[in-house]
Amino acid sequence: MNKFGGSLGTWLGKVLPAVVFGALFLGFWEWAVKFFELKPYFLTAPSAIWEQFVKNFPLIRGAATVSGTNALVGLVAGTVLGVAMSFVLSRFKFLNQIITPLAVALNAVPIFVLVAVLNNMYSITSEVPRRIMVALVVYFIVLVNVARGLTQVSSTHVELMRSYAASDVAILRKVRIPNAIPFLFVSLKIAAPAAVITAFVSEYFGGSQNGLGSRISSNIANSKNAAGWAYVLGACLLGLLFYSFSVVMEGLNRKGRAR
Amino acid sequence: MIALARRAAYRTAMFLVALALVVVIWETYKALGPVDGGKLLGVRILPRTSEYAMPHVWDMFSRFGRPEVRGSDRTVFASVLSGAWFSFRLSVAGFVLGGVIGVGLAVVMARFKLVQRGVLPYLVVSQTVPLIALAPLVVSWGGKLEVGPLVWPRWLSASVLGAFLAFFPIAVGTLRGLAAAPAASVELMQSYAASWSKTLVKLKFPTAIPYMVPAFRLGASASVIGVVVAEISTGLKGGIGRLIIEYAREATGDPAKVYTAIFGAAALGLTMAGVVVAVDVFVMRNRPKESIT
Amino acid sequence: GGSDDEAADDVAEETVEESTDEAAADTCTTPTPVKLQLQWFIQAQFAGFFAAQDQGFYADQCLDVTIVEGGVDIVPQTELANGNVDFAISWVSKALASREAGADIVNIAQVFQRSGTLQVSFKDKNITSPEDFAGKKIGNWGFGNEFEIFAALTKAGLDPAADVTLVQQQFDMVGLLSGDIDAAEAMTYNEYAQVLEAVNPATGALYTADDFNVVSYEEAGVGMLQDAIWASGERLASDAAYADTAAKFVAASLQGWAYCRDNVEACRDIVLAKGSKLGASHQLWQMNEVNKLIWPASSGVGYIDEAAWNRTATLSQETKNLEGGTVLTAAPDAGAYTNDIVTKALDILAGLGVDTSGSSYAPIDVTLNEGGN
Amino acid sequence: MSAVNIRNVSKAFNEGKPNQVDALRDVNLEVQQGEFVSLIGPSGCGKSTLLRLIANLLEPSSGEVSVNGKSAVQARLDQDYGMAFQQAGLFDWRTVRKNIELPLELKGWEKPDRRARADEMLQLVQLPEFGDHYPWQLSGGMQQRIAIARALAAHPPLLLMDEPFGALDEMTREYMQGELLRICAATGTTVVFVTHSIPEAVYLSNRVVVMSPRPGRITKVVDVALGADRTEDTRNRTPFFEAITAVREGLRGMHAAHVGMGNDDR
Amino acid sequence: MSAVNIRNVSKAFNEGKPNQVDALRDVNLEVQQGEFVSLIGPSGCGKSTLLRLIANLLEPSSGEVSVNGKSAVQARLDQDYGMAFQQAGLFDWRTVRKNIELPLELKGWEKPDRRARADEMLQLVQLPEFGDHYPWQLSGGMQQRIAIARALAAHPPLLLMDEPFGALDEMTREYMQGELLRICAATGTTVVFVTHSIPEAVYLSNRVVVMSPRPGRITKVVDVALGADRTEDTRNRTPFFEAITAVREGLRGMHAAHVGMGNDDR
Ligand SMILES: Nc1ncnc2c1ncn2[C@@H]1O[C@H](COP(=O)(O)OP(=O)(O)OP(=O)(O)O)[C@@H](O)[C@H]1O
Ligand SMILES: Nc1ncnc2c1ncn2[C@@H]1O[C@H](COP(=O)(O)OP(=O)(O)OP(=O)(O)O)[C@@H](O)[C@H]1O
Ligand SMILES: [Mg+2]
Ligand SMILES: [Mg+2]
Repeated sequence: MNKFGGSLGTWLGKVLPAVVFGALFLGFWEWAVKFFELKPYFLTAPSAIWEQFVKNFPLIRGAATVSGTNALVGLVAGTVLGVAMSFVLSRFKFLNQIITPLAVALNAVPIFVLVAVLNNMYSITSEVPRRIMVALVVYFIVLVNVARGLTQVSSTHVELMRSYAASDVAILRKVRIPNAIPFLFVSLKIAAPAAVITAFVSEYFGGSQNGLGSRISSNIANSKNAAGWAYVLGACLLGLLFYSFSVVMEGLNRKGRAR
Repeated sequence: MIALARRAAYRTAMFLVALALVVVIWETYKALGPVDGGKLLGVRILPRTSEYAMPHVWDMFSRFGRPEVRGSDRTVFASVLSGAWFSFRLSVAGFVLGGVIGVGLAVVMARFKLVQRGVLPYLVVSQTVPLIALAPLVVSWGGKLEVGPLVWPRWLSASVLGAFLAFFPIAVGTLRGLAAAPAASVELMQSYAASWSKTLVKLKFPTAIPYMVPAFRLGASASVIGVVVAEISTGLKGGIGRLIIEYAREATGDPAKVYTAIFGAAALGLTMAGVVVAVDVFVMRNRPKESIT
Repeated sequence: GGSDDEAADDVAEETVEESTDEAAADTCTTPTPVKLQLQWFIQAQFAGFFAAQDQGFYADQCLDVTIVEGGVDIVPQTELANGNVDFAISWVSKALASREAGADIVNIAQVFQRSGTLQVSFKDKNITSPEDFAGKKIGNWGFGNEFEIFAALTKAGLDPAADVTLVQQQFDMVGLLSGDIDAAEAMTYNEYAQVLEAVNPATGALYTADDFNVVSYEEAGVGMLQDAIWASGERLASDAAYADTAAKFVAASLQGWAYCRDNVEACRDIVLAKGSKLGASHQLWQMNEVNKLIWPASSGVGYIDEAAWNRTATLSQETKNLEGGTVLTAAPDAGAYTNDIVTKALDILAGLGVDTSGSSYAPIDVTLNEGGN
Repeated sequence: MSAVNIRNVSKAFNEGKPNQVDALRDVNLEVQQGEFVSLIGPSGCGKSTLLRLIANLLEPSSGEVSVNGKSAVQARLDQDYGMAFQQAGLFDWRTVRKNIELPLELKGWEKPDRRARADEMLQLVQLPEFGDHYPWQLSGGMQQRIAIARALAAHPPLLLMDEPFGALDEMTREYMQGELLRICAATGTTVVFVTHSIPEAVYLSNRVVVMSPRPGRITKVVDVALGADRTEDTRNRTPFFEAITAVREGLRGMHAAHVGMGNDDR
Repeated sequence: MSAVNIRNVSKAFNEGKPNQVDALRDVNLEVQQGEFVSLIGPSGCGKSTLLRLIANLLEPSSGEVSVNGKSAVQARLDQDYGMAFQQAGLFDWRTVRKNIELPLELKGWEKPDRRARADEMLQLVQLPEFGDHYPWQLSGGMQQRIAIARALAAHPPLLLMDEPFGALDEMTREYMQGELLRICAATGTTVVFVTHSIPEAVYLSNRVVVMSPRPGRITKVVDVALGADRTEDTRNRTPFFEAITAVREGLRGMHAAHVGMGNDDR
């Protein structure tokens, strides 16, 4: 009982400031819109956005499903590819030396400009370019992290395995892979929100008009700001969903592990 | 120093090899791949090889030498270069702005746990707001700002959007870094009866630097992305983002040309990252190698 | 209001034209600063304004005009309503939507009398009327430029959300040429030209008009009014100087358009000199096609035709988009447009001896080169 | 006036919560000026806590701590003590000299004065030529000497050390012990020293305080009769071995019980 | 047949390069079956290198190493030895039991056999109830015992230990020393043990091998006449102190020179 009370207290202590801050922020926003009589084409009140969100919920959910599916497919594909590639790279030093600088370079580049190119490669009516785009972004994040996890193993562990006359495969299975798993989850935490954002940005260059990104720009272009921001709210929720999912995954993985 | 130069040279060489490899793969696929791409279960998973989809690499590079519009003596190369330079300056401005905001936020959050708990979740949320929704707002509001003779120059909107993307990794990285000072060092400062600000300057910032550097690197590329998107979005003229969209409009007639702008964007991103790395090497020159991650 | 220190503004500066006309200097000591917001990048679509600037028509009216380019996400009428600019160019339906959202803006001159929107498709797709859109992949640009398509679909008894696949086009026409899109949205003066500037891989020569079917929304009876000059309603009502400036601005702008009607190639060169990245033949084509949308103007250039206005307003209320919404929920109020300003402007122009109806206008023939060069 | 006076001090962490830890209970200890006192005891018995109480990095739950006749807070604000930890804890981004100067900087000393004092300290720890090196260019033993130099830089009358030699190998450690004795003798500094090593405690101290855990208490105080002048040979003399045996006996009983419970701390 | 036989072994790292390090030169050492031999010497003198040569984790530059009458390679492939390091080096993602089972898994043992042996080992190190815990739920001392259990799991005739108790506090350390002696006596295991602590080396060993650095050589071998049965009281007996003094003397000279050079290693 006591313990429950305590954990409830700390939970409240953690969440309450965020709730209070959020409420204050929204309150100020609402007040500012009212007080300065800001016109809806300029800035809409949170209440109007919420109204639109509720009203258009089925549409928003539909659009979020499309963008979310793109993000999810890209996330999964990018993760699988990234993990596979990091295995290959950790095995073949030379490839690593070639791929890593390329990965680092591509990471610094605003790769979303490739969407237009991918659209032309794969057809603009297809969701594939967007998914490839997401996968590409996720791939590099996962690759860099997991490769680090596979190589940064404790030298004591490796020596121990060698003292057992263990093969490279055994070392991979028993030392490197378990060691890389936390790195994978850390990378997912970065990659999950990045996947969602990339999915929106990819819609920016054209293609099917069924995702959140295209709905947002179309509504705002038509001065339907409240509706546009209702979709933005949907986008935030989708991003949060992905982020929370990765945090939960990491938490699950951390159970039964140190720190 | 010599070892450093040698390593840099080796890395450059490796990078060039990697690029060459990409070119070879591109051209090989273009030569051998199916013109209409490869489909699996009705979904095209292999790209098409038409001129529209995959122009020849030499076509892309040959465009650099051409005049931008017929009759003008300004080459595409000159345009791309000046566009990249323009966007570079905006990105630097955005990066600096984002850096100041990010570090400032991190310091406040490190100082007041309550602020951290209240604000941090919204920083995550803020990054999921698509730039396209924000761009018109920033432009409109910026246009309204007028302090005496100072008006809001239009490019500042792009830099602000760059800063919007850049501040987040910087704030998070710095926050982590500020918390990274070893307990013993913190106690040491306490034993000197050092004030909070003294502790910040003499201990916390120096220990945070190894965490801040990768954060700044992320921030730098985020700032580039923000600026390029903002240029497209707000129609700001002179930068690489604008060039991308202008050349993209010509893709119907000249699919290779847009790649020159894409290469320009790549060079821009690399330059930004390079600047951060150079600053990193400079700042960390007196630190043990292991602490650089 | 507009600020007089654009010099501090690096970017805008490029579009500032110093007043060069000595004659104006006599009567005009401090020209009134004016900012005009375009809805897209510099191109011949806005040639009249650049010509007015270049030829000193604005200076003659004692105006110092700064022309601000648009961008993908810049909503010109919002910029106007926010007071960041003095006038804005916008399509009527989009601007009316902003007005309904509270933006106090008024159409003071309807530059384009006709709609220039087409739906272009390859001959073999057999798309010759909106009825043929059924089941097809229909390209559009989004950003509010798609309502004529929706209107045509609605008129043809099709549901935009279900009976066609809507695809947002990129900034190029590759989607059409690669066959990804069955019919692509195109402006007569721009994207249609792009298609005709591309090489047909089958023949090795440029595509020709014979390769395509074209559906014109103007001809289909769902044309909506496009480029118009918008001003701030509140300032028109309360600020006599602004109303005066508006008349002068419209007059000089229309004078610019008349100049471009008569000097097609000179206007192409003005636009090119302003830094448009599109090629010369493309710009010439565009100039010529834009002229066709303006001239002849039977009631005088810029005059807002009530019938066309009403059609646009009705379509805006009845046309459902993807989300089932309409552009407007109610009919626009009477204050949404006024012919007062343009009438004054036409008077000014009459005084200058400018032909404002272009009754003898005849388009020229333009040959497009590869890539528009 | 005693250098440190601890009267009936108790310290509990997380007081009143379910996870309360009684780190110290009813501890009394007086350290004379110039005395060298070692604290020894199993892990978790509250040695570090006691040191932190003296340093006023923690407040006692009850009881009083006075340092040099003032309250512990006042002593900290006056910087009456220097402190050194198991890890040298030097700042990697400062040169060795700037590390030593740190406490002086915070006291607001002028640059030339700081520099002079730092050089003096470098001399004292016999590393005069390393002032411009960075800490990571030095061996562990050298770093530890710099940390001691830093602790001594402001000439504090009291030195608090928490396992300062724990990370060194035995040979370097013995050497450092000799150095510490020499420096303290030269400056007349009082030292409170935490260690896990019995020979170390005995070799260095005038008194060895043996503590036991749960709750932390002082169970035994061993006087070491080795005189002021200690050399390498001291380690081979009978009083040395006798004191070692006495301390070990003090620790023995509690440790057996401790391990038997199967939850010895790290 | 001797358990370990090292003949004229030299080892240089980065041979032929400008940064060549002569880690060992002309080392000869023979360890008998059931013997407990400790290696002691200043940091960098090649103790770990010597142990790694025996374990065949390194190849000698010249000379020969044989283990149980076979080549070192063969001995490694046959897993004739178990190894334990300063860091317990347990796998955080495996339970304690699965950690102990690891070498057996790699030998291809069946699950029930592995389990039985792991339980036996847990009994041996007196932690039978911790099999299903994760390593990080254990104290440092307990982790170290698990690491020893892992090293012993396959009943190797030879145990190689590199400063296994370095991270423990002195009390726990002495307790672990007793345990190790008990386990080795029970199983008749030969041990080669690296340590920095003189009392530890003396307390545990039949022979203490003193090494000196640059290049690493054996400078002295001290026989410890304490008999097979060692208890806590052994530490208070004269032969214990004598052996300590002998080892210290063996180390003294080189250390003085070493520190005088101002570059003692960390
Ligand atoms: N900040 C704290 N919060 C809660 N408990 C604490 C805290 N600091 C110390 N303790 C507890 O107080 C007790 C004494 O800790 P202390 O660090 O003083 O022990 P110690 O004798 O220095 O041990 P060691 O030899 O391991 O350094 C321990 O049980 C420890 O877990
Ligand atoms: N892989 C290596 N490459 C180069 N030099 C090495 C390598 N391993 C060890 N050395 C060098 O060989 C020498 C002996 O090292 P070793 O680790 O055996 O010393 P040690 O006696 O175990 O020291 P410590 O007590 O610090 O563990 C040292 O000078 C060390 O720097
Ligand atoms: Mg402690
Ligand atoms: Mg070693």
